Amino acid sequence: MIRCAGVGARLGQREVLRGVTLDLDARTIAVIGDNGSGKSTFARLVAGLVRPSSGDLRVLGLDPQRDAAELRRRVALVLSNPDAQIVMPTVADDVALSLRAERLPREVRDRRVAAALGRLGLGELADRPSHDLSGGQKQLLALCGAFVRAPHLVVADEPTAYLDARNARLVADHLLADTGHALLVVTHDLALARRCEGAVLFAEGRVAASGASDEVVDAYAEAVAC
Amino acid sequence: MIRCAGVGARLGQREVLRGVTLDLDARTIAVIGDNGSGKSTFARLVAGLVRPSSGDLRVLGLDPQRDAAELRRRVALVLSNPDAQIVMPTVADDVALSLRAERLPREVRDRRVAAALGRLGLGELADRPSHDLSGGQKQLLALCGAFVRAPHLVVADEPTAYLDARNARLVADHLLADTGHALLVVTHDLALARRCEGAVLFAEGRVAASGASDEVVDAYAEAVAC
Amino acid sequence: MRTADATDLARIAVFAALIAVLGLPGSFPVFGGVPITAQTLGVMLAGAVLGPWFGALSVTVLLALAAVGLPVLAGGRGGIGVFLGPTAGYALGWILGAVVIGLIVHAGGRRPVVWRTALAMLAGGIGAIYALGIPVQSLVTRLPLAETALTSLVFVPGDLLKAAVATLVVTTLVRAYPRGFRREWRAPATGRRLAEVAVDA
Amino acid sequence: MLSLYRPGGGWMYRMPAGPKLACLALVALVLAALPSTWATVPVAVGASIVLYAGSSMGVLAGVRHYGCHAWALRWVIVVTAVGQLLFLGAEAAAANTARVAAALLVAALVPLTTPVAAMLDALERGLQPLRRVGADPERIALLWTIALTTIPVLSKLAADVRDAQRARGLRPSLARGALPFLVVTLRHADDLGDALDARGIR
Ligand SMILES: Nc1ncnc2c1ncn2[C@@H]1O[C@H](COP(=O)(O)OP(=O)(O)OP(=O)(O)O)[C@@H](O)[C@H]1O
Ligand SMILES: Nc1ncnc2c1ncn2[C@@H]1O[C@H](COP(=O)(O)OP(=O)(O)OP(=O)(O)O)[C@@H](O)[C@H]1O
Ligand SMILES: O=C(O)CCCC[C@@H]1SC[C@@H]2NC(=O)N[C@@H]21
Ligand SMILES: [Mg+2]
Ligand SMILES: [Mg+2]
Repeated sequence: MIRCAGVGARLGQREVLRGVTLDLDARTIAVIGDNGSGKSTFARLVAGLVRPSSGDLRVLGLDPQRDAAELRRRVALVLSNPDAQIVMPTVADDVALSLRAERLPREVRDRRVAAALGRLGLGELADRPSHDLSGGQKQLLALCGAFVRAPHLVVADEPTAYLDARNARLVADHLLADTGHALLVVTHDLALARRCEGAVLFAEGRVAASGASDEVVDAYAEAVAC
Repeated sequence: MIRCAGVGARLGQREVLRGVTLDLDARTIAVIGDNGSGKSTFARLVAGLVRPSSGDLRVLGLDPQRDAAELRRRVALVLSNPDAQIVMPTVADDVALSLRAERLPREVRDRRVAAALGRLGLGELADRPSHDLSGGQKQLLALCGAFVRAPHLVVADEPTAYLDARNARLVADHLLADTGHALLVVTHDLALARRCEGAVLFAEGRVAASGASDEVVDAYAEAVAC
Repeated sequence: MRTADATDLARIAVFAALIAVLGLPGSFPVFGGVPITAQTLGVMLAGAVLGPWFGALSVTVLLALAAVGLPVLAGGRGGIGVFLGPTAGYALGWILGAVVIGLIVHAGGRRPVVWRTALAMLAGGIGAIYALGIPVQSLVTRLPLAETALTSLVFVPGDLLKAAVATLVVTTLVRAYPRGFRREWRAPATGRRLAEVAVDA
Repeated sequence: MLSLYRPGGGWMYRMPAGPKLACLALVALVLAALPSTWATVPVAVGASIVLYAGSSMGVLAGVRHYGCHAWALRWVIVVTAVGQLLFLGAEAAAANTARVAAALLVAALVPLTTPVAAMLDALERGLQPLRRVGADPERIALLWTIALTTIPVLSKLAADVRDAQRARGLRPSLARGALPFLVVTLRHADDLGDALDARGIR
């Protein structure tokens, strides 16, 4: 799914990722690590928002820079700050915006929007002002804007940071559900990380471990505890 | 420590808290509940940032509105977003800002700033530009800006939301440490809530339960699970 | 004008920063560089959201930062040169513009509606700024007033676009995030308070 | 921190900020007042280059900075020159463009050779008299410190907004980005206000 060979990334003057070599094939993958270790940068790299400064990167077999348009169609990114992602004044309009690029006939579009809203339990909120929602509802709305495009891969950066236990589980369940998409989720919530099949541990811009999530998370939890 | 009798709060036109009656006396208290249940509003009420629309509120025996100046001296607030709490260009300057209102002689002020920085292990960073710090360090700096005023009560609203496991524990340890201050912490992290002595559960703007933290957290965890 | 509390203080400072960020290269993709700048959009938003006086104060804070030499104006410019050059009048006009916009948008304490907001952007965001900008530019460059006014037509398409964006954003904010204005409006003609309408919606 | 200051040494660096500002502003005004004749062109360009070269940052460095600043002003220069050429002819166009540009360039020496902190101090001192009319210079200084520290935060939020749109397959645009950017900005301001208030700053 994601293949990196010696990938590096710079932000400004800083080399934020160095020599990242990975071959990730699990359907659901957690990305964990300390603050500032480069997790978000890796997520943005995979979603094609950051250009590698070196090395070779393939996501779903595509080169994120060369096949940018195709990548956008297949990969959806959900950021941790839901306010930054909400563009339109009402819930349904905002979800519909994700489909704009596809130029669908109105009724097809409306049907897909309604289906996506229904799936995440937002059906009743369709006409509500989007910025009046609670933190959890906004996060669900952002996810909805991602899922409505039927992506092959969902990349989510700390999607549960603001959420109460119920909403966090709701969001995690939807992310992890096997409805035809793969998942790369950046998280500090080690319980969520364990629910993924694979995991990658970053430390100071390098890959410190990768493999089955239980092993990687155990290793990290142990390192943190001592 | 905190006493409410039928306290309500409105934000704009909305009645966000209703009939809150509580008598909290534990030294460390967790505030838990769903997104949008009114936790942050309650924290802001206690810190004197929101005026009750009805009822009677006492914090450390003070009326937060009438004795506002005295309350500011005794109560400190910590938020989850470190960028919103750091204002001055260097670490030491930022901590000193908290003492501005006290108009202390410079050397007294500098001594208190140095002591507070030392306590949180930031002594060596005193002259560093504050925006150069990592996320975890920034949150420690925000704590430092709270502790330097030797508050009687620290109110913290999701202080660990952005932090990795190590930093979250470090921040929680400092908040819970018995160095002469009481703590009211809003959190979605039920493990942190359990580390407090008492807990309050909010639901839709009302108090749904309060008492020993284990019992309240158990009740909430159970409600969430089903 | 009420006296500024801590939140007002924060909002005034944050809007000054917002205007600065709109001048950073790449912050948002907009036409050209200096002196055609997205910063006037920030000025329009400051006046409309903060109101006339806090809006003007916020613009003043930004210009003071520019004056001490911080590169907060479009194209990374700053320093007292800004107030000696041909664009000095426009920069000062931003302050007046914010006042005019705030006064019109919130006229009579009523809630902002599209036509009044659009009028405010045209009168304050364009009219007031040009009213100071063109004479000063003419004075500095020694190009007579009428000709200077003609050359400043190059700004008009961009400014109309920014006025349209500002109108859209402000009227959407009224519906989508009314608490962003931090004020309550007088009951509209229907007799219902806006906030109720917003909650019901 | 973002700044136009370029470290160096020499008389212009050592001059205190207030007097330096006054002197260079005076020079800039004199250049700006030159007549609209051919002779103005060499005088204005020459005087400004000499000031840069002689500001003791080193002749080469001085000329390089001169070039950089002139480039930063290119659009101001172009707009001025085109308008003048259209309406006033070559002589007035050359002279007026030269004297306007030279004044701007000379004024730009202030931020180039003065650290921002020194300028802020000078400004704060300049504000002291306002105390008598009831203004609080410290509060004003705090206002611009907050604005300054907020610029990088907002520019990160603007980047988040852009990323969110690109991730949804939309091309980022001012029209689409302005509302979310405004909302995240307002929420940031709310948090900042709470933090300030709680720290006893009102
Ligand atoms: N735009 C930028 N320019 C320069 N450095 C940056 C930029 N953005 C992030 N960094 C730095 O890059 C490093 C990695 O950042 P990144 O956001 O990827 O970390 P992270 O693992 O997501 O951390 P967190 O858990 O705190 O979200 C950090 O040290 C950060 O300070
Ligand atoms: N300034 C405001 N004006 C009007 N309503 C508001 C305002 N701030 C918050 N609210 C509303 O008040 C309710 C309680 O908000 P509050 O922030 O206290 O919840 P919370 O329990 O802290 O939620 P979370 O866990 O998501 O942080 C929410 O429904 C929210 O939408
Ligand atoms: O940065 C400065 O020195 C001030 C620039 C002023 C530019 C003016 S404001 C009105 C008009 N519209 C633009 O986009 N630019 C000009
Ligand atoms: Mg991150
Ligand atoms: Mg909250």
